[in-house]
Amino acid sequence: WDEPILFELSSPGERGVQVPAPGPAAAACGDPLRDLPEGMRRKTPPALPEMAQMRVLRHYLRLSQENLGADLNVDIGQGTCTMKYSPKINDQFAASPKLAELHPLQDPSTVQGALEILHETERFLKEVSGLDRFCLHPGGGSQAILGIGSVIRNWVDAQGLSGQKDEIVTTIFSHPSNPAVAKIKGFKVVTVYPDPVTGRPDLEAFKAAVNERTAALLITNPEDIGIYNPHIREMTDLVHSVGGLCSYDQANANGILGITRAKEAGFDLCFFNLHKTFSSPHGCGGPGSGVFGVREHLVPFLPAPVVDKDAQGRFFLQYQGVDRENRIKDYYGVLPAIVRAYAWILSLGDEGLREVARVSILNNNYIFRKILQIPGFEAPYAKGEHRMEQVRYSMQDLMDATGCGIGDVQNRIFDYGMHIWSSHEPWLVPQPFTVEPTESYSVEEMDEYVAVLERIAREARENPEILKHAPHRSTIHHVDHDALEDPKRWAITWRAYQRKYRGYFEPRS
Amino acid sequence: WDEPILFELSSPGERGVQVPAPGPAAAACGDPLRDLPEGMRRKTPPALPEMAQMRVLRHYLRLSQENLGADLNVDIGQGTCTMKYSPKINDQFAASPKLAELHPLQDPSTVQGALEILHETERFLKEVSGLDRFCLHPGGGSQAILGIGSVIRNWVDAQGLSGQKDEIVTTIFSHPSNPAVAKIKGFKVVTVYPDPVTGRPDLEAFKAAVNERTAALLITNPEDIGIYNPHIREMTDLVHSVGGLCSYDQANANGILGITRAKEAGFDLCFFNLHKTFSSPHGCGGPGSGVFGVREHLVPFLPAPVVDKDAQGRFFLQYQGVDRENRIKDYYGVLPAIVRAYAWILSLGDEGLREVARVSILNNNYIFRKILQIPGFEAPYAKGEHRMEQVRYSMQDLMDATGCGIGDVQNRIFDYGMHIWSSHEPWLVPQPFTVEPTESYSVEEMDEYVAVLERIAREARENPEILKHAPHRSTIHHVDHDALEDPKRWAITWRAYQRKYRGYFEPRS
Amino acid sequence: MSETFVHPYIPNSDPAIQRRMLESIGARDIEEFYACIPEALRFRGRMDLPAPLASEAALRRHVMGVLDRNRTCDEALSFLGGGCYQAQVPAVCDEVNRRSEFLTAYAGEPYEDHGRFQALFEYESLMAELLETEVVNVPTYDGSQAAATALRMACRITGRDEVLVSAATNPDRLRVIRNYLRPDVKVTLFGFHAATGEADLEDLNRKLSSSTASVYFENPSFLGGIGTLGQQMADAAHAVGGLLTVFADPASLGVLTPPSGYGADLTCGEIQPLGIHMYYGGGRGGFIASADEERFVQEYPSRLFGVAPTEKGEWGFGDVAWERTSFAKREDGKEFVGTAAALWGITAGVYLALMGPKGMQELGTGLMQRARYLAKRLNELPGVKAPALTGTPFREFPVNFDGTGLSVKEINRRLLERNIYGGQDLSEEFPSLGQSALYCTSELHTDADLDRLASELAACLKG
Amino acid sequence: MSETFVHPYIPNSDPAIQRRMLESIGARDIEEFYACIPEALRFRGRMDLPAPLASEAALRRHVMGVLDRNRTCDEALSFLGGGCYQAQVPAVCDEVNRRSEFLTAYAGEPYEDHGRFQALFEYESLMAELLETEVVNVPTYDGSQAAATALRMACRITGRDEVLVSAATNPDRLRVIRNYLRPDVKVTLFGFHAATGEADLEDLNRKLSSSTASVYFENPSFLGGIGTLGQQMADAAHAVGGLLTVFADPASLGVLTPPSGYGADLTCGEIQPLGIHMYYGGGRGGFIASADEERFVQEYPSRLFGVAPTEKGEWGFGDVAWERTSFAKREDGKEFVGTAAALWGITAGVYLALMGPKGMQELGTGLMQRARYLAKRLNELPGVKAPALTGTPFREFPVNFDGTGLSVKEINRRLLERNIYGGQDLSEEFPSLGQSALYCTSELHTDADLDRLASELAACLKG
Repeated sequence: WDEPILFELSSPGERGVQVPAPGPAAAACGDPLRDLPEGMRRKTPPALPEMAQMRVLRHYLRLSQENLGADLNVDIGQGTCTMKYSPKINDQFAASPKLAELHPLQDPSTVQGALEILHETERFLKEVSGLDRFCLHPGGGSQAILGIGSVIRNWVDAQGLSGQKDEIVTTIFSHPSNPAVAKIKGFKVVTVYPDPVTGRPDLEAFKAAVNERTAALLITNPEDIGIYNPHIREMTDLVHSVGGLCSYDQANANGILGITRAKEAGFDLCFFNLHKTFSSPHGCGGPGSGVFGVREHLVPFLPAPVVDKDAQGRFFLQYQGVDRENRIKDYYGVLPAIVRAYAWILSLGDEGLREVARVSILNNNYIFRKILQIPGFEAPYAKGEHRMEQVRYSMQDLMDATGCGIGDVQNRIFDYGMHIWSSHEPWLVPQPFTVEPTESYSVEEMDEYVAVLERIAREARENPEILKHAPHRSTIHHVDHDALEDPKRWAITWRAYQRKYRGYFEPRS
Repeated sequence: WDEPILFELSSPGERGVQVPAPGPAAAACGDPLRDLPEGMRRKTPPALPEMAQMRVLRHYLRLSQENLGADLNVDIGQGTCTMKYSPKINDQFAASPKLAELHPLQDPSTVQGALEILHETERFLKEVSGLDRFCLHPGGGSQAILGIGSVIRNWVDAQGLSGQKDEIVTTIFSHPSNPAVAKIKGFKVVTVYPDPVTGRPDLEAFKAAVNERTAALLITNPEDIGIYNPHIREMTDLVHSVGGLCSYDQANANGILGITRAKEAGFDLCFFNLHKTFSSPHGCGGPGSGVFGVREHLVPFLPAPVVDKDAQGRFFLQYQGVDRENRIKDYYGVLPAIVRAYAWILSLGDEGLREVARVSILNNNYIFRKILQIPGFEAPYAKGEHRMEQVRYSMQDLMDATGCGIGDVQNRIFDYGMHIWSSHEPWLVPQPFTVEPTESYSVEEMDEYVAVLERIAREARENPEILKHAPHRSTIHHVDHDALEDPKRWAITWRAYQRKYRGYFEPRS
Repeated sequence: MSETFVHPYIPNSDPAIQRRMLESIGARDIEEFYACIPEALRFRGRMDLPAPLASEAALRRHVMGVLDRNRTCDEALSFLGGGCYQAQVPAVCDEVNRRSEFLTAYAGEPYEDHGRFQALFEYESLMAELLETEVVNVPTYDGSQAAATALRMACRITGRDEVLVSAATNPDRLRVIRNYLRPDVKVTLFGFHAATGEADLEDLNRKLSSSTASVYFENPSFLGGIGTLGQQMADAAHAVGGLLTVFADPASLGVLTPPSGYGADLTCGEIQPLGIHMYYGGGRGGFIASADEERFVQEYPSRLFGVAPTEKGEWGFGDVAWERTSFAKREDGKEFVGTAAALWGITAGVYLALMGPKGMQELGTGLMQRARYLAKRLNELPGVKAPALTGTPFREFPVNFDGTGLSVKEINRRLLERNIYGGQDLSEEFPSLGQSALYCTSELHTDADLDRLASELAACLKG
Repeated sequence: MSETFVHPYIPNSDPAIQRRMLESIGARDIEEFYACIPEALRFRGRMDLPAPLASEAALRRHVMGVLDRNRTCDEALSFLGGGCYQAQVPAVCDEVNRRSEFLTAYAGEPYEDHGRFQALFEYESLMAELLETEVVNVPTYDGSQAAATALRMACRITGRDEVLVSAATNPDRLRVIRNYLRPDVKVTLFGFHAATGEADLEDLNRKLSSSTASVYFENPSFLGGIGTLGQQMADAAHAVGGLLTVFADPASLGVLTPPSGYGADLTCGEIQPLGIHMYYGGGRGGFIASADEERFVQEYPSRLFGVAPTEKGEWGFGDVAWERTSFAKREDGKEFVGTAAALWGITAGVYLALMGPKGMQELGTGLMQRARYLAKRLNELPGVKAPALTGTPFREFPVNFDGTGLSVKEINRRLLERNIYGGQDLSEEFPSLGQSALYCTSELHTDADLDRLASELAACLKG
């Protein structure tokens, strides 16, 4: 499709939907705007487009087709964030008016179903992690880290240690939101780099980083390079020994469900992404759900409310024993994501969750061997070892040999209806990419993905120009990214575009 | 997408869905197949593919994208069958479990909502047509014609006229199912052709066709060429004068809703396609709904049951006063289509339905002028007159000038994301196509469609080879249609393909 | 429309737009376009329709309010069957058939609607594996239409004009068949044994003749029993030069021999159980299947999508033997073809792809086990005989209540008070069975559901 | 998993497939991959989870059963608001956000996810017209997060560390703001007039200083009134070198002047009313908007999608000023960014495209009319004061029940018995208002609904 921008489709006079009009009695109250001071009455109507319903629908349906969702392609090149299959039955639950049409302030007697889902999901998560209580409010993994950061902040303050404990230790292969949140919550960030051979956090550097100033450790394991760190318990013990807290980033816990838990590894806090490990879809970047848990001693710092059950088996919102002031989000959590995770766990049970972990590891080690056979691709660190649920690869060799790196492969792979992502910055691994097949993909699908990578690597050697001018079969051609970095040229809205340009990017001045 | 055939995706061991297992008590009844004679126990399991759920989903989502539904393109070249906008809110009604999970034999007290919808829809249709009673059972327009044919057959027989009244008169521009059904019901078909100047049925030929043998007239007006026949009342009067019945094919009544009705034109029967005139979508060729109505004197011949309301306002299935033996379909009608039509009529009311008719005519006359300006395209018959809701055009001139006809334009237009159809056979209008914009399209959309036609016509003159080798941007290239006509080569199922071929169409023998 | 009301479904309902269009056409007003309609034919009244619910929100509230007056099988416990079955509908089936692209596609060519052609070819192919045949049509309206058309096909193939139909046929389907075959084909019934529900072969043999185009029976029969005499009936029909047409429940074919395996020339049936919601009987689609022989293929009225090579080696698709259809030949085509039930065909294909061979086997086995268990439980009740016939039920069976002194009607009324939908009353259509009802199990039934029926029924019988 | 159970979600749960894969890898068993985990860290117990509902049909029955324990606002008559609104959700919004392609897309490049980029650019653009600003972000988690981030942006822009926040702010939002700004930004409240609900300018002026990064208020305020002092507050803030941040209800902006029109530098708010279901408070998204000035743009933590030219003249899209984000710079980026609420942004875009300028005008007018009518009806009841404040309500307003001798809690209990959800109890968070409740109208309310509340409430007050 060569679909115009919505505003170009406006045809004055058309309408997309009729607003339910007030009844005659209400309308007879007259024009309520008259009573407002002049300055508060909008003078010109908003310049929204005017379009009939079918045209609006067609526009968005066409745009929808111009996406490669996980439902449409073998979407295993999303770095650590490969989305697993989000079962369609769970979408039906999420779409149910029985969930959608609930107001958050309804009397608890009228929302027992919603409360049961929150309560049971929390119970399941406690089993998976071994921790004691969860907060289901956050709208994504980063907000879960914010929740954790707030708990740590408030805990430090409550101990009267705000002056002393002002550092947070993390690793370079932990998600960027860990250090970013630490900074918002007023901590200094100390980042530990990996041992160049094993890929695990450098133990000596870690020991040097931890001291009495350490408020907390925020760490992932296995990290986003897919290597499990067996010294994790020593690390959490060390942090505890200096009076700090330990938080486990389990956004992606795919490979270890039912295999190893936050509790046994000595963590005080952890979080999971329900959109990711527990199958809720990604929705172009949310709504997601990040849920974080704590051990007993931190429960008083957890955001209120949580859901409890009374002696009669009735569920209710509990504000006691948790922290009403530690609010990070409106209301009680992203129900459409939570109900999907709830249903997904129910469909699998203990044995099923373990099988998820086992197959995700099996799949990853299968594709790991295949990708390593592609000339120009390698996997730094921990040579000869199996991997956990993902692997960070490098195509630096390909870059050296052909001049084509991950950026070029990214542009080209869409021509094969696939996607690959370059991994989080900084590029400690040069020309990186991360593949994580999860448990959702079959052998044939993994083979298909590898075949495409192989073919592109061959193209890079034989005809690098194909990559340099890719994509060839997308809706659009190469985008001028410089325009997006220049304040004079960028246009974040159609309104700004119209001020800056006329026609097709003809500057007005 | 270059999507394989489903069977090629089978991976033994995978499963798409788990069947709900019988409870332990039921399972304890043992293997019920043991008691069957050997011959009735299936020996080898059906060779269905084995696929995980996500792969099945992805396969069908990809196939879905390889279609141009009315939601996706300016779909006004479907001949007389342009689908209007099917509002998405109505899809939500059709998807409601409150409608979907009803068994047809439930007690009437438990299906009052469904019965109300059937009853009210019938009431609306009576208003639109002026006739006295409707049957909502048929699953499409052709089955509605079958219903009408059955009423006519049974009426003739009931009059004791089976030997005498054995002819049905129709016109060549009426839908092919009219004569086809007439034949099934044991009548001889007499087809009237149009006057070459006016395009209306030749009145003299019509008079010659009608006589004492005439059981019924089956006719459309305006016919599929978009010209209204003002002599229709004389024609129905003539048929009545020889003791025959008159049936009005109103599958497409778009241009005349609230403007002119079957009753005033003297018809005894008529039918509407709810998927078409009343907005239900086409679903790749059904499920649709054809509803047919009769005047009082034919009610005893109408299929049972109809829906009536008792003195207490309760709806019930009425088997009295209609014909229980004249069954043409299981149960009571295609509810998902009927509820959409019901909701659509409710959203418009009397004034709205008239506006539908008015705008469909306005739109058609607008695009009519535009298309006539394209060199090589013309509209036979009734020169200088306005048209009703559609026009049958001819591109014979283009064919003569360039060698490219409707078949070539059909293959090419997809490259512009549009569709055009060559009209029903026989091609009385040479190199025909029929455009019907309905009320659903805006000026801009019609202009867009005309611009594409114009461009293709220009291509035909400047570079006919582009058309001859089209499509260029479809999923697939030119299909060898001969293979579909040869019993030795055709393959209607994968099973037949595998017997006849190996690999890619390599004959096995 | 009034100046102030522009309808979201009608872009050009804005008066200013209309004025511009009329100018472009050179017409005075819209009324001018209707000048061709004689005044006597103009309808100048108002259609007596409710005031429009112009806003979508008001429409939603009204229609949902109407739908709320239904109490669905999900909200009760239902044992109704008799040709329409409460069955699992995998969410992927809904997802696919609600896709805008499939929902609103129609008559595109094999290029722009490649997906529709492929999906329907795959449907045909999946059914073919279940049926062990090589030809399956694009769905017709419903199973009854499929049965009636299969019998007309048999008449054309054999050049004969009588069909012999089992008396254990679904009564409404029998009406469709009789009606569709009228006036030129004679429908003659042959009986079944009152004790077993199996066909009466003697009666059949008496009626077979050189006029017999086809013998027709349903397997399982309307009364739920699995017929075991298929091969004998095929042999008998073939012996007089006729065909055998069998109406089969596709849900049974994971475990039962398909009709082609015991001599059926034509198989037909209803695809509703394959992932299609009941819709108060409005979710239906029919299939017809046969061997890949030209004399059969040329007699199908339906569209048949076949696979064909393309210039560049892709899988291409198109209509096989188009010239047989009424689209091509009007009254000289085979019967007629039109919009029928294609989307349900695609849905049934999705269903079979999800189920696979194991799923269909488990489905069939599980239904038979439930039927057996339910019959056992009901038979324990005083005065109740279940099953009322000795044949092997597939998923449903008649239950006889003569010994209870109560009518089926009264029993069902009492069950309804307990939010249970009792079996279909057979007393009118099959008086020889006395006060009997057809009880049907579903793969959705748990042990608890079946036990609940037994205990509630026991309570009902007490009064 | 057991040999017989292959899960539909896990293709490779079949043991035979697993054996082949292990062979290909050269591993003995899957356990071998876990050898790196010390035994002390291995969890060898069982997670105490319910037995799996392996079949989709069983899962559906269970979950739908749980959901049936909810009684929704559709099934009752609700007057709850306070930041989450029961509103029309056009079906096209649902259709678009349930499309597989949007639902499951994620982090594709501007080429393969062109549609996602364009849809979000259009969302930004539509909001920009409503807000009369030139920059709008890709949605953040919710309005409260947007407010908190806007205030942190104001601090960075001004280099200051105190914000003055209206006391008529949503109390839970105020908690989010305080929490998010802790420890480095000081939050100071300024008051409102008890009679009118308008800001206390004197108090504000007293608190303004050279530390003031921003003044913040909500318009309409949490108590429902339309603030008319925006320009004065902007002038006051600007006079000390601070900014004005306003939290606005987008549903009001078809009729009310957008904050940028009375001097707001930053506008923020919640998009839930724009076509997003309430989801028990789980359907949320926040917006932040400003002028297109680099000092503002560089302080957004969110993604900002911009339009850019391509080699061949199409509309291309991409991230504007990527280097400011935590994705690019970790702790040196601006705050943090992650998966938030993009799909709701697309949905709100669809909503605004459907509504157009006229729809937004009618929406705002209709809500104000209903609020006015409801207040009039309730004020007629003995002992009831409605509205309890003299300002102009937009869609909600406090109702005071002090004169009835009943607590809001008791009144709401009685209304609930009549299947009415009474207004939010304000007595705890706003004790100065006595026994008051915040009553909210909706465009779904008809006259009959509003009259029904009045008459039922009258009955409740009688006892």
